[in-house]
Formats: sequence, structure tokens, C-alpha cells
Amino acid sequence: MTDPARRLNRTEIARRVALDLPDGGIVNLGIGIPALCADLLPEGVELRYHAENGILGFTEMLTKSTGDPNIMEASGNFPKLVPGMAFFDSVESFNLVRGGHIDVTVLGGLQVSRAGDLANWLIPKRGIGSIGGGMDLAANAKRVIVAMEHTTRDNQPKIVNRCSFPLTAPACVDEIVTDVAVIKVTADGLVLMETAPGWSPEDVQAITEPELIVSDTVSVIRQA
Amino acid sequence: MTDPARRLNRTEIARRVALDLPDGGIVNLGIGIPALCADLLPEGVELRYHAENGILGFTEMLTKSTGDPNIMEASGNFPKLVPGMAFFDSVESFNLVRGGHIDVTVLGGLQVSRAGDLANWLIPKRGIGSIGGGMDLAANAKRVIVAMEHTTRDNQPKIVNRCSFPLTAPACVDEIVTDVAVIKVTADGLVLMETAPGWSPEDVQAITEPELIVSDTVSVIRQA
Amino acid sequence: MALNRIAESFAAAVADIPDGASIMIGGFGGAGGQPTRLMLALRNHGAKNLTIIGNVAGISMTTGYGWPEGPDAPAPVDQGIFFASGQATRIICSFPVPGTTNPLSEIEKAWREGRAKVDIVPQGTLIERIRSAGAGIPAFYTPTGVGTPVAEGKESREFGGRTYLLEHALHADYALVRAQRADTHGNLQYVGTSRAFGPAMATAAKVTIAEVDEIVEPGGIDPERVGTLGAYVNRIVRREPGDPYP
Amino acid sequence: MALNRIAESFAAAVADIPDGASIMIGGFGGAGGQPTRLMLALRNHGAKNLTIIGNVAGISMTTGYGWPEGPDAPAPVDQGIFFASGQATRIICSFPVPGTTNPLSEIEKAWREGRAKVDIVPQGTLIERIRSAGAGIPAFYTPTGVGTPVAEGKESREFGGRTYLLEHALHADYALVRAQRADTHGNLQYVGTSRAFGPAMATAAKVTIAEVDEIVEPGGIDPERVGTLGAYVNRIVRREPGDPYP
Repeated sequence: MTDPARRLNRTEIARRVALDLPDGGIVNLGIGIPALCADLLPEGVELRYHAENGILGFTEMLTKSTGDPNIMEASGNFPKLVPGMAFFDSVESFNLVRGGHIDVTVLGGLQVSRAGDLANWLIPKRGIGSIGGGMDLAANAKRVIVAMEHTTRDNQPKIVNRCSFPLTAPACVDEIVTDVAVIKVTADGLVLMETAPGWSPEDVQAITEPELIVSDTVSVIRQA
Repeated sequence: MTDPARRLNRTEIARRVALDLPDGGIVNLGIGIPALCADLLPEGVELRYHAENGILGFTEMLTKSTGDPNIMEASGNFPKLVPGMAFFDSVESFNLVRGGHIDVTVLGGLQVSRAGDLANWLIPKRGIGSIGGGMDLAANAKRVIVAMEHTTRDNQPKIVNRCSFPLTAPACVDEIVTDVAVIKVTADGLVLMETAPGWSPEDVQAITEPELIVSDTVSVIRQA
Repeated sequence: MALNRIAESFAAAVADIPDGASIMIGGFGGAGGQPTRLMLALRNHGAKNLTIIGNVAGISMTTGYGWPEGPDAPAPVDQGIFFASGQATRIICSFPVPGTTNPLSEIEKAWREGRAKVDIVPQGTLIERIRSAGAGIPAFYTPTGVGTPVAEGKESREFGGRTYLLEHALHADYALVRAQRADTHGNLQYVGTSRAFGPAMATAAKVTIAEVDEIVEPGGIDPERVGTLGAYVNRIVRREPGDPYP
Repeated sequence: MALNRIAESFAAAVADIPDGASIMIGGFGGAGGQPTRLMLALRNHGAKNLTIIGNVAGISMTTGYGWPEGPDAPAPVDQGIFFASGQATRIICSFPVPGTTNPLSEIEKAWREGRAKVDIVPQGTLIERIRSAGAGIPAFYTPTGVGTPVAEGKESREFGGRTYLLEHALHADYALVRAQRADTHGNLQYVGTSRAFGPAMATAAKVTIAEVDEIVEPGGIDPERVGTLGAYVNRIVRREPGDPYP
């Protein structure tokens, strides 16, 4: 089966996610597509970005040759000093996370199940995995958005009935934004809210394992 | 029965306790006789005083009219700012205490039992009591010294077989310093180490409920 | 805009506190760190059947604990005001009564008259329970209180040959805290020992309200000196310059 | 005198670390907050059968994570040096491998060859276990890891309708931490995000050794800016001015 139209690129996925970041919110962005959201916010939206290593309120990054390794975010980049920032230790940083004070986290995903289970830390054949702060974020943020490609490189569904990879957290995902769709996780199942230009709900269903409920208001994927 | 000689006054009790405060140690002094120790240290001894409200390294107090209520110790007095002090919140303050990082605490006592149980927070007929930081200190300091009068105002023993008042912590006391004796709490029982001038071991035993083991090296109470 | 946390007055800041609310009050006891103006506003507001959560409670008004002295010093204010006014019916604290009985504090009067319940919690357990509420930890084990009346009705368990008590997170509806400086995003800076219970309480309440001497723009607090993150603070109110209360 | 904590050299500061010791290494991962000189001294010291406890581990040397770049930037150093040298046989961390597999980190090589055990712990659980060790809390409940491989073999329990895992305190024999400034009593001041795991680790180890840029007299650190109390610090060592490592 060939795609009915092109899929969104990573920046476009991130731009769609950025629409769902609440003005004034405390937001943690994972590595990869999620990290791209920061540069793509709608105008007038002010967020406070949190990074696990103990920083809140950073914005743009300096280059690695001009930045200060003592002012880092969790992906290992060096943010610029901006007004309103705060530094703290890892205990405080995970009080924020575990205590449910992160409004939204955007994470990458290997698999998301019909029930909103997320697997994103280990491909078993890879051997060792890395959990980092991902399990704390997935289990405890008020809202979890997964931003990922809709399928693997072999075009196998990443949205599945049941995750075959080890879980990051069960029933944690609220919304999935992919290169072809926006899907809401509900108690009734997965609800297809938006599709990429040129993609019908049936086209999305064809590369999705669980049956999708098509929203009455299904629309083309919005962009900030 | 009349006393064979005068009993030590509160300052003399504190001066004896001060001999047992280890150079370089982290020390927490309770309200009353314990608090007097601070001014009575042997020369050359440097301690870091801890107070429960979140201060380490204070020394002398300012008067209540010249001090700053934002720089307080746990008895409600206002210490002078001195080099090497640190301020911290109550979480950190009780990490120090509960975590066993206080080298010595000196507490007042209502009763101490043969097993080293301490009762010092509630006289039941008084109604409400106040626990404050005392239970944490008694249960967790590396060494607990009780400084108190040997008997009640009615000359009843405060060192007893079994505490009748509610406990602060069981089996926590290492040493008792009173106005007539210094007593070590050991696995074998209470060992009388020192007596006030003019007091024989028998005189001390007469106002002490449990049987005392008289140390081979029993001596007159030392003073800093 | 969305980050602005400034409330227009102490009265406005506490206006939505309903009857039956649980209220954490920051500081340690004494004037330093006590949100005195917010407390007076809550007294005037009149909400009833309140549970007060504090540390040292009710002894400043009877003994002057932690308050400055001298001809210009104001008369001490403490949590006793909510018991004198009949607003509070319960207090959870570590130190509700001074060593002396005369005069009786308002808390003790209310307790003796059966108008108030007093829950006494060891100080280290109290702060850790509050901290746990903010940190997403529902329960933890502590060695403090084993073998004492504090252990009554609680689970105990051995770890490494020592006995510990299971203690639970303590949440509240509101936290009233006092800091010296806030930025408009709600970041707070404390001085000296005025931190005490404030930073933990700010994380443990549904709504945190801060009373401050000064409100500055973001950047007006050194990022190394943020004692409570704006993430935890819902409202900030500035005191009048020259307020006689410390 | 009794409060003086200065050690004469990095080599002297780590000289008593025995074979089989557990070693916490501060920071987060990356150069900031990493006690690089103490690590190199421990590598030269040669103690064997070590357990390393860190957070992000072993990815700076393969990916440059958290290290500056540019012609004058030194080659990254990370916990992998103890696996390359054969000194470490176990690591407890949250992030032992990068997303890419090439080149293999020294930790992963040792693991693949059966020379090392790798215990992966969620980051929030790891820091809380370390913090608990210092705070006298033997165990606590956390929601993180429920329903995942992390829960295997662990007790779980419901509180308020949600399931939590019981996690235990994590102690160590030594903590190696990095701060910018120490006073002679061992009080430490950190800057920026270099705190990370350092302050909690300093409380959780039997012996804490700090690597600092500068040693000042008491009073040379603002009492509001003490990030680790001297009470927790056993030895401090000053780096050479102009040390190429960040």
C-alpha cells in the first residue's frame, strides 16, 4: 500500500503539538520531535519549560562552544540565561514531576496502545535501555502527549492493541500526534480527531492496529 | 532525708555537659538547661549548633529588641550573623536530624528509665503536650545526653525503673547529667560515673529508683 | 500575561476560601516567615470550620515566642486568632502549647472547652508529610515516634533490624506563605530562617498564596536564590511599605 | 581546627577507597557538576570491584553529551572510565546508553561481555532513594514504574485508589561531588544546574569528598547560598586554576 499523500515532517508534527501547550503552563519536552516544539509556539503563548536536571524557565539554546556546561537542560544543551529562570537540584526537580506539577509533557514513543499505554524506553533486542526521567514524566504529568511517526521504518503500526515492548507507564497517554493524524485517548478507545492533508480516516486506519473512532468533527491537522 | 551537700545549680549542670560536646561536632541543644551549654564550652572547642527551624553554625544571641525575627533559632531567640552560618528549610533541617547527622543532642527530661527511655514532652494531667523536634532528636541523634534535676520538686526520683509519663523515644539516652550525678546508660544498666561534691554513691542511690552500678572510676563531677 | 500572579489585596487573595477548608500556615512559629497579613485577612473573611496546619502554634501571643520586643514592637499575632474567633475547629501542629500554662493560649482554651481538636505530630514527621504531599509520595517510613503515643494506630515495620512507622502525606486546600520577594511569575525568595515550613507547604496545597515585601519583574530574583518556584504559587500580595508587623 | 576539611590532593582524597566500595558520582551527566578530577584520581588509585551510582552515565564519551565543543574543548570524561579500566563491576543509574548504538560506550561493552551489571532506575526514583538514605527514611512509595519492568519483584500498594511501588533508600560508601566554592568547614556553593544529584548524594554516603574551584574562609559563602552543609562534607580538594576540564 502506498501513502495517499505525503506525511508531515518532524517540524510539522512539532508545530501541531505546540498548539496544545497551554498558555502559562509548566511543560517538559522530551528528546527528539518534542524538543522542536519550543521554537514553534503560537504568538502570545508563554510557557515555563522544565528540564529534569533542575532548571525551569529556559528558552533558547546557545551553541555548545559558547554555552556554559553548568547551565544545561536535560538533553545536554546549554540554555541562554533569561529573566525568571530558576535552578534547583534533582530532588526538587522530581518533586515537580512526581508531585503532578508538570502541566504537559511531550514524549517520543516506540508504541502506544489502545488503552494509552506508552512504550518508549527499550527495544528489547537493543539490550540495555535508558529510562531517564521518562517513567516519572509519563506516570505523573497532568497531560501526556506523544509525538512520533505513525509507523516504524518498515511501515508497521506503532499504535497497537497491546504494546509488545516494555512499558514506560500504563494508561498514561492523553493524545498522540503523528505524521498523519491526531488521536485522542479516551475511555471508549482511540478517537481520530485530525488527519494529514490528503489522508482520509480510512487511510489512517489502514496503518493503525486498533480500531479508531472517527470524531464527528474530524478535520485536517491544524498548524500553529 | 536531707541532702548531704548542696546540689549543682543549672549553670553547673550545663558546664558538666559542655565537657562531653565533641570538638567539631554538630550539636542541638534543647530548651532550658541544655541551652546554657553554649556559653560554657572548654577553650578551643568548636561546635556547629543546629536549630530545628533551619540554621546551622550560630553562636551568640542578640537581644529581642535588636535581633531580626527572620534570623531565629528554635527557642525563639535571634542569633547574631556569624561567618560560616547556613540557612535552610525545615525539610533539610529534619534530614539532618532524622538522617542521623546530629552528633549530640542535649535534651531536658521529665523521666529517664533504666533502659534509657526518655519522657520529656507531656505531663498527662497537663492536657495537651508539645512534641516539637524532640522526638526526632531523641530517636535519631548519634548521642543523646539528658540534662535535668535529679528529682522532682517533691524530691521524687526522675530516674526510674519504668517511665510513667508518655515516652519521647525508647532506649535513646546515652548519658544523664543531673545536679548530683553523671550516669551512663549501658546494656548492663545505669552506671554511676560521677557524683556532686559531698555526695556519696549511696546518697545518689537514695534518690534514684533503679539500682545503680557504681563505676570503678567513680569521681567528683568534673567541670569545664 | 498567563504567568502573572499578582492579587490586588490580602482580602481579595483569601476571598474564595470556603468553610471547611484546610489551611497551611508557613514559617516555623514566631514572626519570621509568618504570613501575618494573610492570616488577618482570613480572620476578617470569616470562613468557618477551618483546619489549621502549622508548626509552633499559638505560643507567640502568650509568650512572645519569636517576636521582637521593645516599645515600637507590635503585639504578637499567631494561629490562636482563628480559635479566638471560633473559625478553626482543628489544628495539626508539633508545638501547640508552651511549657507554662498561664495565661492559656486560645488554642488550649478551645481544646479545653471541646471546641477544637489538636493533633500533635513530631516536627520532622510533620514537615516530611507535607513535603511528601507535594512530591507525589503517598507514604513513607520514619523511625520517629516508635514506642511512643505517636505510634498508636499506625503500621510499623522493620528495615535492617530497626522499627519504623508508616506515615502518610498531608495535603491542604490552601497554603499561606511569607517571603521577602516575589517576581510577577510567582517565584519567591526567602531570607534567613523565614523559609522553615513555607517552601514545602507551597508544594502541598491546591492553592498557594504568598505575602511578600516586594514584587519585582522576572529577573529581579537571582535564579540561584529562588526558594519556591512560581510553578507552585497561585497568588502573590505585596505588603504596604512600613507595615508595623515584621 | 576540628572543622577544617581540606585535603591536600585529589590522590590523597581518594586514597582510602577500598576494593568493593560503592561510589556515588554527582552531577546529572555531562561536564557540569561532574567531579572529573576526583574520578580521574580514583581511576589512577585503582580500587577494584566498584559499584558506581550516577544518573546519566557513559554517554558523554560517545556522544559529547553535556560537554562543550570547539577546538580548545577537552575530550569528554564520564563514568565509562571505570569500566574501561576494569575497576567497576556494577552501575546503578537512570540513563546508561544513548539512543544510538555506535560507538558502544564502555559501560555497554562491559555489560555485553558480562563484566558489569547495569541496574536501571527511573530518575525520580533514583534521586528519591538517595535523598531518603540521607534523610533517615528507609523506604517510601512512588507511583513511578507501576505496570512496567521496574515493578518486578517489588511490593505494590494502593493509596487513595492509585497503585504505588515500595522503593528503598540507596546508601553509598563514598560520594564524589563537584561544587564551585567551599569554605574551610566544608560548606558548598553550587552554580546553575551543576547541583543535580550532588546535594542529595552528599547526605547519603559515609564519606563525601568535594572537588571545588575555590576554597574560602567561613563567611566567604553567603549563608543563603549554602547548597550542601559542611555537616555532610568530609574532604574538600581545590582544582588547579586553569584546569582544562570544565
